[in-house]
Amino acid sequence: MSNSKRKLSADEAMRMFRQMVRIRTFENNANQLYLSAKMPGLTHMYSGEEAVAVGICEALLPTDKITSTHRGHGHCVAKGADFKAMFCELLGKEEGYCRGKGGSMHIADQSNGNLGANAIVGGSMGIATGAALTSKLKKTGDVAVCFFGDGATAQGLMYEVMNMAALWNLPVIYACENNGYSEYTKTEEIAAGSITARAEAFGIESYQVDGQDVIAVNELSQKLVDRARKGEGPFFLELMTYRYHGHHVGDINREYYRAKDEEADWKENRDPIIRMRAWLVENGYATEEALDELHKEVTEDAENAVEYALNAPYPDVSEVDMHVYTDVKHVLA
Amino acid sequence: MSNSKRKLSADEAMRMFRQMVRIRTFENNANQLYLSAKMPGLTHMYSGEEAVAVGICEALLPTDKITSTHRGHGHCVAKGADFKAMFCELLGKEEGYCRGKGGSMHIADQSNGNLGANAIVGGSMGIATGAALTSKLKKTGDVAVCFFGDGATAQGLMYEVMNMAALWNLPVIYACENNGYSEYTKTEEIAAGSITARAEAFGIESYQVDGQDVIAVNELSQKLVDRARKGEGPFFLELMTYRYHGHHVGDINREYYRAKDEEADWKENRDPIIRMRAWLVENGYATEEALDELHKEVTEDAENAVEYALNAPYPDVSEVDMHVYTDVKHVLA
Amino acid sequence: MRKITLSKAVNEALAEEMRHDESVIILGEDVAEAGTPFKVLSGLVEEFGTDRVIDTPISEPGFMGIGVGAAMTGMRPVVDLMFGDFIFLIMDQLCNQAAKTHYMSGGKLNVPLVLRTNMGATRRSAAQHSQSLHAIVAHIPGLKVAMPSSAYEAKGLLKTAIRDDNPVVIFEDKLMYQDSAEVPEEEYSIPFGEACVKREGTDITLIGTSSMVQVCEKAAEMLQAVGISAEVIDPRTIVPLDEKTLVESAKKTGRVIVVDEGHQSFGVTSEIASRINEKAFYHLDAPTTRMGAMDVPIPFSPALEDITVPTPERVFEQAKKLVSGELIDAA
Amino acid sequence: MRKITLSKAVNEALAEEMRHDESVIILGEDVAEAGTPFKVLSGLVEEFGTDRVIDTPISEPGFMGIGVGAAMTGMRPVVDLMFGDFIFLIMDQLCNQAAKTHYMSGGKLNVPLVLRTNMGATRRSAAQHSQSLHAIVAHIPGLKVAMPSSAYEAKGLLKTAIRDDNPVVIFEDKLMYQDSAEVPEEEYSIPFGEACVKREGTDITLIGTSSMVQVCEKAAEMLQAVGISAEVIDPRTIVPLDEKTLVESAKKTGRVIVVDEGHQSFGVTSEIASRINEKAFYHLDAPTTRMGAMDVPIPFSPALEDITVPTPERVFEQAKKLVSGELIDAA
Ligand SMILES: Cc1ncc(C[n+]2csc(CCOP(=O)(O)OP(=O)(O)O)c2C)c(N)n1
Ligand SMILES: Cc1ncc(C[n+]2csc(CCOP(=O)(O)OP(=O)(O)O)c2C)c(N)n1
Ligand SMILES: [Mg+2]
Ligand SMILES: [Mg+2]
Repeated sequence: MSNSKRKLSADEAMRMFRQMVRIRTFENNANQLYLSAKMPGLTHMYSGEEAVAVGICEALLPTDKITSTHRGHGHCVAKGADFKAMFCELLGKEEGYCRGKGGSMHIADQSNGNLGANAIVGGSMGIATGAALTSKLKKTGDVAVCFFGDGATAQGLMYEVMNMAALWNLPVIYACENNGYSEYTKTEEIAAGSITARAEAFGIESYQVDGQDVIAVNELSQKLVDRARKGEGPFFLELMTYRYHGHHVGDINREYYRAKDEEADWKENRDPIIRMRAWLVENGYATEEALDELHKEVTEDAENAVEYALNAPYPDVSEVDMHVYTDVKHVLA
Repeated sequence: MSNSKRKLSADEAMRMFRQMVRIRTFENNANQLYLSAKMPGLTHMYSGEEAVAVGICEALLPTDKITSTHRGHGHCVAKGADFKAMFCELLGKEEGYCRGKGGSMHIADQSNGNLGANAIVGGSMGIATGAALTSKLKKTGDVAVCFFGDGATAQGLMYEVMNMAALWNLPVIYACENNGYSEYTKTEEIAAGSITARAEAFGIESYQVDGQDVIAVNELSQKLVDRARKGEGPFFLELMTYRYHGHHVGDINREYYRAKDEEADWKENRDPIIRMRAWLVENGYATEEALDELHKEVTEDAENAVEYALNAPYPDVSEVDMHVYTDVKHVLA
Repeated sequence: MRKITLSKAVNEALAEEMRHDESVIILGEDVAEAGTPFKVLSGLVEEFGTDRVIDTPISEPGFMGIGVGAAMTGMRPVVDLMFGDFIFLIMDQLCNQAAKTHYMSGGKLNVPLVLRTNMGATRRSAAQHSQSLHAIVAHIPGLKVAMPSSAYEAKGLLKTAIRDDNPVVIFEDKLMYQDSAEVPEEEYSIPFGEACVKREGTDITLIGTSSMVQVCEKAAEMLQAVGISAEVIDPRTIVPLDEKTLVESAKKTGRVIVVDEGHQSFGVTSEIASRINEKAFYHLDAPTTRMGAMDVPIPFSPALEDITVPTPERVFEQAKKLVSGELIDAA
Repeated sequence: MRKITLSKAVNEALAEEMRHDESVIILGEDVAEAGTPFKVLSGLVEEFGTDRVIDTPISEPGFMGIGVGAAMTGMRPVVDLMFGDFIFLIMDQLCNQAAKTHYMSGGKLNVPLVLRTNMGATRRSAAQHSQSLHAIVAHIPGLKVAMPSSAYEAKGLLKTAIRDDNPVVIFEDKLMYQDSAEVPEEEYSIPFGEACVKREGTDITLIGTSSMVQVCEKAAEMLQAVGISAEVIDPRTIVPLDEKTLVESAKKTGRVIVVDEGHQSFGVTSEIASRINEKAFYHLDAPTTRMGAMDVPIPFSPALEDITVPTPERVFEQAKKLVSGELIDAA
């Protein structure tokens, strides 16, 4: 665990820990919903990558913006979302963040500045950069963070928007979650050269960070977010991390592309939650008992939310042609 | 003028000079056709950039492939095209390289490996890379050169295909003609960081070259073409050059974006033809008289071709629905 | 009333809306000092500065994406796409992102963005700079699509587009930038989804979009000379489409030709013809005829290009045939 | 005859053509070891190696462009686009480059490329993974568009596509990959532009594309039960379109419903309905009815998604109304 130069307050430290636990717990429940055939469609688990979303989002204000990905539950929770509205969305229920219309891959929570998950790999890179343009033009002081995977670095859009962000000094942080794989392919097979060098070539200050060390991620993020707010952006982060599950919940037999040993190594030796838990206890932030209690609380929260969502109503069929346009109630009426 | 380490043969040297003169002469005639309202539409002059196309294409075999741009007459001539078929194409005549259907922005000459100009900035980057893939898979030994402007480096497609070219070691050379402007905008306003660093970040060996020095361009091209043929590609070249005319033939009052002094400086002090002419004479390759004679010959060639094209017939109207598909003679019949 | 060019009308609409609302910005290639290659935006950067009239690199997907993000967070970007043909480069940002955001978010996020671009052949610009691609955009729910037929419509529709909270695509005919029309000095806007009956008639209805309205009007005059009374209608927006006005006219005249500069097959004329056939079938004396651009890439050669798009003469001929019942045999 | 799944049929077509012609290669994301997320390509990389079954980065415009260049220089690439919705990312390479190259070069350059992709909703994949975007591709001259309705067509049409010297886009319904049908062991291919009359009938014609053929067949059975004889036709390719077969059937039955899973407006149903109205107008007893997907982005919620696409029940209801003349009042 990185030795923070700035002493973390107990509040800050515990909040980060809790948020990581919340993400893991959310995902375990979502996976369970899939396995028990209670969830429509497929979904992509963020488990293992919690320190990335939490380390960054804890450096942001609720008014700061993020854009998220197909693997977006972690970003959504980390940016302040509520379990009930999230589970409702995953189950296609009316009380979901998007009234069930978006689902896992489009979950958005604009009240907390989450402009939405995106099912087009790399599809939100322009959106995040545009949010940063708004900040600059309206002088709101908002910072925008664009989350995306290593696979998304193959999308040309990234280079187009990084170029403009650099030319215009936009307050945007590109956060590349390098979990070593895009679907069933290793990163080295799809990414030539160096990912951070690509951003640097556009004159963007870039960093590679241990994405399993929430304190390291948070400390760097705090610095860069502050600087971006002052107009010193953009920045680029490559966060080295790992996804514990398959590409999606249905990707169960995956030895043909990823060794079990490798998975075990990451889970046992680098888990961001285990590491932080040890650190919290060592540094006197919390007792083992308090942390167990926290775990229990979060577990209950999640279970209640799942229960709630399972019983919640679907949107009425009349909703099908609503929200196509802002100014037409039922477009097919 | 760079001091070639390898001694150029008189043939090689004179051929390069002649090809540059041919391009300049072609463009002067094309411009004249526009000014006298004899040419349909607009066209983009290559004048000033001759050393780039010639230096590179003289390092290629006729079977090697190139892709060209909206500013494509220079590439077309340099790759071996004939004046008559070119002027016919510019005038929309049946005997044009594309039967008049393509025009200046789509002129192609597949018999000499020119896969065509392209009116989408950056649009041919995939095509050139694909031609290199064919070479690799069919083991033809062909090299593909992709010509494009500094402005085209803003297109995401470039980064996508460079990544694949690097991963797959394709025999492709990306030749960026940096003429300081894209349309009415200076390069520094649209390109952050360093252009060659962008290619290097993908692990592609990159060079910046004086694009007004045909011998320097040719020498480096010879080396890289040889290496690409052996499977050591891809490579990236940034060729520093200048366009003498406006963005297109109709862009005449351009002082609002480009100073007359700057234009004069490039024309007077760095002209690739003037420089090579002096070098040829100095190094005993040719006398002034022989070079004057060459100029005269080329001028006559061009004038004859223009005359021929002006009198040549348009395609018959029945051609309008031909060549939509390879296997349907008249698609609207 | 004063007459101004379509180019000037667009310029005025932008200037007025930019004065009216600070959130309105322009994003695109060479939009600032150069005022675009068509000079449509001349003078705007001088009044509004480079913070609001923003020159971009040649990164259509990129600046369209930035426009979407800016729109989602409080700006009202007018994205300038130099040629309509480049819409193919931004389809993902336009159709997968902008068009669907409001719906996918259950109504929580808006994308008040205008994409200004152009269409139209016969400019000797060849296959990649001459297309009229409005049909493919109109197919995607969530987008509105406007097609001004004169300076008057260009100004009024653009103002409505900018104030609309949804993504709107507006196609200007690049050959019409220098065409003049009467445009009031005082402020006005044109609501979406209201067709304009340009000329009343009783024997046949000619429906035209964009510059094809002029083609229909010319054909109507030629028809008048031979004693045929043609009604000419400009839908002005194809999404939303003022089906009512079109269907009523069809019911009245019993014969319809739909003229549009996009490729005919799978194009706008098919949609309009289908709606008319569905809603006015038992009132029609002849099949609704479609006249679009030929289903060929636009050729460069002037000898070929001009015959690819509908002309007044051809509309006139077709109308005569329809009215005289000549086409009955063909069917 | 043996029955195989559509997935297997596609796999066989590719394997046969790859054995037959060394120039045939596959390019796309996770096409090699993974055999695509739908596992359609399983086993091909084992037989043909990674030189011919090529995994690409997530760079749709890039590998599509590479496909075009490879096709222009002697390969016959089959580009695999994981979801039809991603077609928006490659529109420039597909529509500005591949579609126009042969024409713009005056017939000198060919692009023998196949784009294999998919379509189809009701998979709970939400708005960006559920679209059926064949109409926008069909609008662009220079492209051919095939829409297999079963394993039999999937194999036969794909083989024809691979041997075609033009760019062909083939849309497979992702919900049909596990559907089985009779497929001969011996080699065969299905020519483009030949519709297939799946079922003969006299009272009404149901034209369906892709999975909507099954919907039409089910509706036809329900209609038979109430004494209505429905003809079911599958155009198989929408470009080229076998207008003749469709028009003849329309003339025979006098009533037509066109069913397609793309959005209804500005979609495939409009084109087919227009052609029928134009060519069979005086034989029709009722307006040709279009049934496409609702003009809304595809919602995630199962409660909403299922009602966005045509169903046998709804086709049945509509057919009954048409045959009984109930719709006359509406018009
Ligand atoms: C444009 C596009 N291409 C392909 C896909 C299919 N797809 C979904 S996720 C994914 C892999 C993404 O990898 P990465 O960006 O590394 O994110 P990770 O899943 O590892 O978090 C792919 C190929 C897609 N959704 N969008
Ligand atoms: C995709 C696309 N965007 C915009 C244009 C309009 N356009 C034509 S040439 C050009 C400038 C190109 O600059 P550069 O690549 O530097 O080439 P140069 O003209 O300087 O040779 C632009 C913007 C286009 N043709 N294609
Ligand atoms: Mg990844
Ligand atoms: Mg340039």
